[in-house]
Amino acid sequence: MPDISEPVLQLLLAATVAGPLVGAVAALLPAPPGLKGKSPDQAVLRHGVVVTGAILLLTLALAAGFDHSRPSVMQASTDISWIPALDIRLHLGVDGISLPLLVLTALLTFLCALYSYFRPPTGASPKAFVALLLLLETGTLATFAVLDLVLFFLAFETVLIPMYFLIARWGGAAREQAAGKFIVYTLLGSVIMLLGLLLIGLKAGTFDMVALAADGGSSLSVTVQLVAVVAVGLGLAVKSPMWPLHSWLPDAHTAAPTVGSVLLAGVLLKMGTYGFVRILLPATPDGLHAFAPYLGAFAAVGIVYGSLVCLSLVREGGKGDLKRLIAYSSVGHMGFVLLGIATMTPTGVNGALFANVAHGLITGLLFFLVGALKDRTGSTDIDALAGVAGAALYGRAPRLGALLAFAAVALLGLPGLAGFWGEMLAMFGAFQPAAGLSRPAFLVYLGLAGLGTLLTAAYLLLVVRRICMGAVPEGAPPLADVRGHEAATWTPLVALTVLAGVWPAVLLGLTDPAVQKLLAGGAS
Amino acid sequence: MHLAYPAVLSALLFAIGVYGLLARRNAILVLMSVELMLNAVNLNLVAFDVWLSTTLRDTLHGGQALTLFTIALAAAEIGIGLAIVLLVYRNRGSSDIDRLRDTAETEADDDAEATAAEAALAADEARAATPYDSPAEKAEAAR
Amino acid sequence: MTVLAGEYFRSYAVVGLLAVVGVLFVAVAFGAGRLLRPMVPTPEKLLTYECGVDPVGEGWAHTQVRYYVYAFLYVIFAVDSIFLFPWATVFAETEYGATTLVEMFIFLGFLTIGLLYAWKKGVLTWT
Amino acid sequence: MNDVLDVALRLLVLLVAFLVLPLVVGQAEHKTMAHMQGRLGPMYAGGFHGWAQLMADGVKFVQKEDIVPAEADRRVFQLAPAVALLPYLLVLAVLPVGPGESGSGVHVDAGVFFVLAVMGVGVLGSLMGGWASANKYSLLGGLRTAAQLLAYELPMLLAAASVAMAAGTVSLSGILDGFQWWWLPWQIVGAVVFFVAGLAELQRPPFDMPVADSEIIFGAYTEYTGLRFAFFLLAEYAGIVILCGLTTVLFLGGWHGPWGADGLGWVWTLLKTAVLAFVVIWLRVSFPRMREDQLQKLAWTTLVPLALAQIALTGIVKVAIQ
Amino acid sequence: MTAPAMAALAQPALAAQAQSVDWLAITPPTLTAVLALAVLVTDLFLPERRKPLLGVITLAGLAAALLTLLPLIGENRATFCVAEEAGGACSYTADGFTLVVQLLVLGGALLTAVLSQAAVRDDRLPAGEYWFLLLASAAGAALLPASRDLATLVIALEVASLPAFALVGLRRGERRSSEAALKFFLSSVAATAVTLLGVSFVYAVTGTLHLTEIAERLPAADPGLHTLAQAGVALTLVGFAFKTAAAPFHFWVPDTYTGAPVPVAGYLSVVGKTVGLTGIALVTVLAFPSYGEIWGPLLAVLAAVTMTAGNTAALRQRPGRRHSAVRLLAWSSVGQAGYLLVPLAAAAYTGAPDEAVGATLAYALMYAAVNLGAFAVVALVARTRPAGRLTDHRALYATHPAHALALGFFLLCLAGLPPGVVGLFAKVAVFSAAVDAGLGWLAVVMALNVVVGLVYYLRWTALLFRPAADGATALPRAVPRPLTAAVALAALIGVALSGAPQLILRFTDTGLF
Repeated sequence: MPDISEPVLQLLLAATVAGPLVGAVAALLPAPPGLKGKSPDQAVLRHGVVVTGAILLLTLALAAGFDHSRPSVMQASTDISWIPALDIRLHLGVDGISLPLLVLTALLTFLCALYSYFRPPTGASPKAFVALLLLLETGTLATFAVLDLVLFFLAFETVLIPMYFLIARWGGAAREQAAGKFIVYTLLGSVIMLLGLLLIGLKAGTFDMVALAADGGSSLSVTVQLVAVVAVGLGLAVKSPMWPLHSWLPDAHTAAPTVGSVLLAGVLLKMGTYGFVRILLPATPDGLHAFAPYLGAFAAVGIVYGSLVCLSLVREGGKGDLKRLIAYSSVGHMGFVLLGIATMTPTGVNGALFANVAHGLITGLLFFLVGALKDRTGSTDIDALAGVAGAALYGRAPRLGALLAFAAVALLGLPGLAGFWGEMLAMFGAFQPAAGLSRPAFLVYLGLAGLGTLLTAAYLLLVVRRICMGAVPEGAPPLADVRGHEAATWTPLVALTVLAGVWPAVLLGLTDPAVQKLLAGGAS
Repeated sequence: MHLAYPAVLSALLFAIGVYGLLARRNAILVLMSVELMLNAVNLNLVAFDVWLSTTLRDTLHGGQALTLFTIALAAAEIGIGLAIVLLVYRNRGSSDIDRLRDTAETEADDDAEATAAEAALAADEARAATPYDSPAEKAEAAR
Repeated sequence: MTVLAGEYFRSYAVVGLLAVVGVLFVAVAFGAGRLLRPMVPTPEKLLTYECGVDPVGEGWAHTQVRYYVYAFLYVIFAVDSIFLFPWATVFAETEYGATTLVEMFIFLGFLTIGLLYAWKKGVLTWT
Repeated sequence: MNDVLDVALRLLVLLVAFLVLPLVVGQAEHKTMAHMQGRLGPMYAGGFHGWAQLMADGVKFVQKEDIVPAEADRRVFQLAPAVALLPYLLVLAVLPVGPGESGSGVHVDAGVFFVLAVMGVGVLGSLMGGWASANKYSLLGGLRTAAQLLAYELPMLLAAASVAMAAGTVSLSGILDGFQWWWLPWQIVGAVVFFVAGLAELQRPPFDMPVADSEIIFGAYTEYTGLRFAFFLLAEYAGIVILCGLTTVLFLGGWHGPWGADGLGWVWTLLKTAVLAFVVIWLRVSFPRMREDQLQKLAWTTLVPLALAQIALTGIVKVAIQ
Repeated sequence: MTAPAMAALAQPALAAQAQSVDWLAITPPTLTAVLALAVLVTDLFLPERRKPLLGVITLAGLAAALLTLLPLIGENRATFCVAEEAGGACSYTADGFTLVVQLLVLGGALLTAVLSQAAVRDDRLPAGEYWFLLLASAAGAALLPASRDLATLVIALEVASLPAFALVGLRRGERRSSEAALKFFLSSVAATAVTLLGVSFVYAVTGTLHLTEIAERLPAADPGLHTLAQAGVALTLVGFAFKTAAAPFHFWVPDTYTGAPVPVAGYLSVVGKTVGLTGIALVTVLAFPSYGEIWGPLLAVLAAVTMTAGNTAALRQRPGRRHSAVRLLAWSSVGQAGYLLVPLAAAAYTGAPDEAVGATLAYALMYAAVNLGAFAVVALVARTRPAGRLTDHRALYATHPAHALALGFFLLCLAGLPPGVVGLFAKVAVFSAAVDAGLGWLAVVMALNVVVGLVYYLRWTALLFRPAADGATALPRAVPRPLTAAVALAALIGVALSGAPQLILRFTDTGLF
C-alpha cells in the first residue's frame, strides 16, 4: 500500500465529497471553448464521465492510502466548525465501515455516467441529467463520509431532489406518481428521523458521531434512547426499506430510468442500513437492544414477503415487471441486512455490511442488464419477455443471457459469489444473537430467513428460465448482444462480485475491526 | 365614582362593537363597530388611569397617553378605511362586504383556460405513463 | 380603592345639571308650543318643499360629494392636534423648552407636509 | 344648603343670560344693519325703537303650525333644533366672566377642550336637520355645513392651542390669570384666525354658503317652521354670543382692563364681547357671500398655515422668555 | 414623532427632567421615516417623466438605513427613558433583537423596492404615493422591534400596517385591489382593537406600559386581578396573532395577496408577518414571562393549527386556477407562519427564551430572502400572463433557465430540502427549539407539515422544468432589469446563507435582548 500522509487523505476525502457538487454546478454552465465536443449534449455527458471518473480515482486513492492495519480508526478526519450556533461541525472521516461504501458509490456512479454517455437518456436535456447525477453522488458520498448527525441528515436529504427529478423527468410509466411517492415516503421518514437525531444530539450535548459512539449512549436515558430509536429507525427503515414501509420502492424502481434504478438499489438503499450501523448501534445501544427483536421480526417477514411477491410476479400470466421483481427482491435482501443488524453481534453486523455491498454490486448489475433488455425489446414485462415472441436470450443474445443468469445466481447467494457471504453471516448472527436478546425468537427469524433463501432461489431460477431459455421465435429480429460500452460498464461489477465471493476477507477485514469497536461501545 | 361603571360601560361598548363587526354587512357599519371597540378601550384606559393614579400605582399617566394615541390611531384608521370603502364602492357600486367575492377562490376561477392548462398537464403525464410500451411505437417515434 | 377622583367630577356634575335644565327648557318650550299652535296637516303641507313645485325623485338623492376629501383632511389633521394640548401644558415646565420646541417643529413639519401634499395634489381646487 | 342655593342661582342666571343675550345681539343686528343700509329697522313693537320686535317674533313663532314633512325622518327632524341649541348653553356656563371662583357659572379644568368639543356638537343639529328633512336642498345644505365645520374646526383648534401653550394651561380661567397685555400683539394672528374660523362655523355671512337662499332655499332649515325654526335662529345668535365671548376670554384678556378689573371685570368682558358682536354684524353687511370652494380654500391654505405659524411663534417666544 | 411625543406625554406628573435623545440609536427608523416624507414632497415637484427617480431615492435611502445599523452592532443603547426615580424603564432599545429585526424589515423593504421598480412603472401605480407608503410602513416596522412599551409597540404596529392597507388598494381602477385592501383592513383593525383591549387589561393590572415593568409587576399583582391579567395576556396575543395571519385569523391572507400588486403581496408576506411575530416575541418574552402557562400552550396550539391549515389549503390548490401562484404562496406563507410560531411557543417552556426567539428570527431571515425571491419570479411570469396560474410557470426553464433555477431554489428553501440548505437548517433550528423545550408533539406535527409542504413546493418546482404544453406560447425573453436584480439578490442571499448558515443561525445561541 502506498503511504499517503494524513493531510493528503483529508484533502482526498474532502475533494471526493465536494467534487461532484462543483461538477454539478459546472455542468449547468456552458462548456468552455475547446471542450465543446461534437454537440452540447455530448460535451456535458462527457463532463459527467470525467467528473465521476475523477471521483472514482480519488476514492481509490483514498482506499489505497487508508491504513488497513487500523480500519477501526477514523481516518482522513476533517473537523471544522460550520454552524457553531447549532453545534454542527463539518466532520468527515472514513473507517472500515464507510470506505467500501464510498468506493461502491463512486464506482456505480461512474459506471452510470459511462453508460449514459453511450446511451444518452431519453427525456429532458442531458445537461440537467448530468447535474442531477453529480448532485446525487455528492449526497450519497457525503452520507457515508460525514460524522455529524445533522450533516448526515443533510446528506440524506440531498439525494432526494436529484432522485426525484431523475425519476420524474427521465422515468417510464407513471413516473410522476412514483417519484412523488418516493419523495414523500422518504421525506416523511427523514423528518421524523431528524427529530430523533435532534433528540439524541440535544440530550447528549453533541451531534458528533464519534463522540456519541465513544459515549455509547451512557449520557442518554433509556427513555430518550427508546424514543430516538423509534424516530431515527423509522426514517432509516423507510429508506432501507424495511417491510412494511417498502411500498414506495417497487413503484420508484419500475418508473425510474436504468441509471436511476442502479443508483437507487445500489447506493441509496444502503444509506438506511448504514445509518443503523453508524448511528443507532453505537449511540443508542440500549434503545436498539429493546427494539432489536422487532427489527429482526420485520426483517424476517420482509425476506419471506419479498420472495413471495417475486414468485407471484414471475409466474406465468402474473403480468410481472422485471424491474418490479428486482425491487421486491431488494426488499428481501435488505431484510437480510436488517436481520444482521438486529442481531447486534459482530458476525451479524459484518454480514449486514457485506450484504450491503454485495447487494449494491449485484443489483446494480441486474438493473443495467434489465435496462439493456428494455432497450432492445422495449419492454420489461416478464410475460412479454417470456412469451412466444419473447427474449429467449440464450438463443438471441447469448452473452447477455449468460450475464443475466450470472447476476441471478449471484443474487440468490450462490457460494463463491458475493451474495453468499453476507446472507450467511447474517444468519449465523441470528443463530447466536447478542446477549439479552431472545434466542428462540431469532431462531424463528433464522428459519424464516432460510425459507426466504429457498424462495429466492426459486424465483430467480424461474426468471432465468423464462427469459433466457426458450426457443427463438420464427422471424424474430436479431437482438444485439452485449455491446462494447456495455461490456465496459458491466465488467467491473462482475469482477467485483466474483472477487468478493472468493475473497470475502478483503471486505470483512475492513469492516470487522470497526464493527467490533462500535459494538464494544467505542472502545478500540 | 365606582370603577365598575366605566368598566361595565366599556365592556358593553366593546361587545356591541364585536357584534357589529360580526353581524353587519355594510362596510361602513363594520368600520363604525371597530371604532366603537376602540372607544371602549379608550374608556377603559382612562378609567384605569384615574383609578391607578388615585392609588399612586401609576404616576406617569400611561393610560391617558395611550388614549391620546388610540384616538389618533382611530382617526387614521377611519381615514384609510373610508378611502378604501369609497374605492370599493366606486369600483363595484356596493359596500356590502358579503358580496366581495372577487378575490375569493371560487369555481369561477376554473375557466376554460385553466381546464386547458390542466388537461395539457394530464396529457403530458399520460404520455409519460406509456413512453414506448411496444417496440412498434418506439420505432414510430424514432422515425 | 374603586372610587375615582370625586373632586374631578363635581364641576362636570354642575354642567350635567345645566344640561338637564336646558333639556327641560326645550321640553317645556315645545310643550307650550304644542298647546298654543294650530294643528291642521294637509297632504300639500306635508309635501317636501322644492321651490314650490312638486318634488322630483327621492329626498335622499345621491349627490356627488366633493366634501369627503375635506373630511379626510379634517380627520387626519384635527385628531393630530389633540397632541398639542397636553404638550402645550408641559411647555411651561423648566428644562423642557428646547426639547419640546424641537418636537413641536417636527410635529408642525408633519402637518405642513400633509397640507402641502393636499394642496399640490389639487384637492383644494375644484374643477 | 348654601351650596345648593349657590348652584341654583348660577343656573338661573345662566339660563336668563342665555335667553337674553342672543336677543340683544339680534336686535342690535336689526338696527345696525338698517342704519348701515340707510333705513330705520323695526320701530313699532314695544314702542321705543321697536325694542320688543324679537319677542313679538318669538310669540309669532310659537303660534305657528309645526310641520314635519311626510317624508322626513320624524324623530331626528324634531330633535335637531334642540341639539343645535343646547351645546351653546353648556359652553356659556364655563365662560369666566369675572375673576375668581364666582366669575363663571362653572369652573372646568379642561376648559378649552370642553368648549371646543361641545361647540362641535352644535353643528350636529344642522346636520341632523339637513339629513332628516328628506329634501335635496336640505341635504346639500347639511353637507355644506359639515364641510364647513370640518374645514374650520382645525384652524380654530390650532389657534386655541396657541393660547393654551402661551398660558401653559388649558383651563379658561387659568389662561385669563396668566394674561398679559402684550399677549394681544403676540397672539393677534391666532385671534383673527380663531374669530374668522368661528364665524365660519356659525355659518354667518360671508360664510353662509350652507344657507344660500339663491341656491338651496334655506339649506338645512328649509323644512322647519314655527318654534323649531326659531330655535335654530336662537342657536345662531347664541353662537355669536359664545364665539365673541370665547374670543374675548382667550385672546382679549376677558375681564382684564385698564382699570377696575377686580370689581367690574364682568363689565369689561361684556364690553369686549359686544364690540366683537358688532364686528360680526358689520361683516355681514359689508361682505358678499363666499363660494363653496373659496370657503374651503381660505380655511386650508390661509387659516391653517397661519395658525401653524402662530403656534411656531408662540413656541419660540415662550422658550425665548424662559 | 410618535416616540418623542409619547415620552413627553408620559412625563408631566414627574418633576420635569429634560430628556436626552440618543439620535444614533433611533437613526434606522427615523431615517426611513424622514426619507418617506422626502419622497412624498419630492414627488410633488417632480415632472411626470422624472418619477422613476423616486424609486432610486427609495433604494438608496433604504440601503443607507441598513448601513446605519452598522454602528449599533454590539451596543445596547436605550433611549426615551423615564426618570430613575420612576423606574428608569426605556421606550426604545437598540439591542441585538432590535438590530436583527430591523435588518430583516429594512432588507425586506429594500428587496421589495427593487422588485417594485418594474411594477410601479407597468401597473401605472402612483409613484410618489407608492414609495412613500412603502417607506412609511418600513419605518413603522423598523420601530416596532425597538419599542419597549406597549404604547410605542401598538403605534409602531399601526404605522407599519396602515400604509400597507393603502399599498394593497393602490391599483385604483382594479376591483380586486380595493376589495383585497378592504378585507385586509377590516381584519387588521379588528385585531388592533382586540390587542388594545388586552393592553388596557394588562395596564389595569400592572399600572404601567413598559414591558420590563410589566414583567416585574405581573407576578406581584393583586390576586383578585389574576383573571383580568390572564385575559389581558391572551387578548394581546390574539391581536398580534391576527397580524401574523395565524389560524383561525388567516382567511384574509390569500384574498389580500391575490388582489394586491405582487411586490406588495411579497412585502406583506415577509414584513407584515415579521411585524406580528416581533410583537408576539416582545410581549411574551419581555412582558409576560410569568404567564408562560397561558401563552405557551396558546401559541403552541396556534402554531399547530396555523401550519396545518395553511399547508392543507396550499396542497389543495388547483394549478390551473387563476392567481393560483400567488394564492399558493399566500397559503404557504400561512403555513410558514406556523413554523415561525413554534420557537416562540417553545420559549415558554425553556430556560433560555432568547435562543428560541433567535430560532424564529433566523427562520424569518431565511424566509424573507427566499420568499421575496419567489414573489419576484412570480411577478416576472405575471407580467406576460396576468392570470397568474401555476400552470403558467410551466416550462419556465426553457425560456428563462436562470430564473427557473432560482425559483426552484427558493421553493426548495421554503420546503427545507437541499440544495436549499439554509431552509433545511432554519427548520432544524426550529425543530431543535421545539425538541429542546419538550414540545415533541408540536415537532411531530411540524414534521408532518413539512412533508405536506414539500409536496406542493415540489410539484411547482417540477412544473418549471416540464416541457411546454403543445401550442403554448413562450414567454418573451426580455425581463426588466430590476426584476432580474431582485431575483439575483434573493438568490445570492439564499446561496450565501446555504453555504454559511451560521450567519443567521448564530442568533439561536446568543442573547438577543
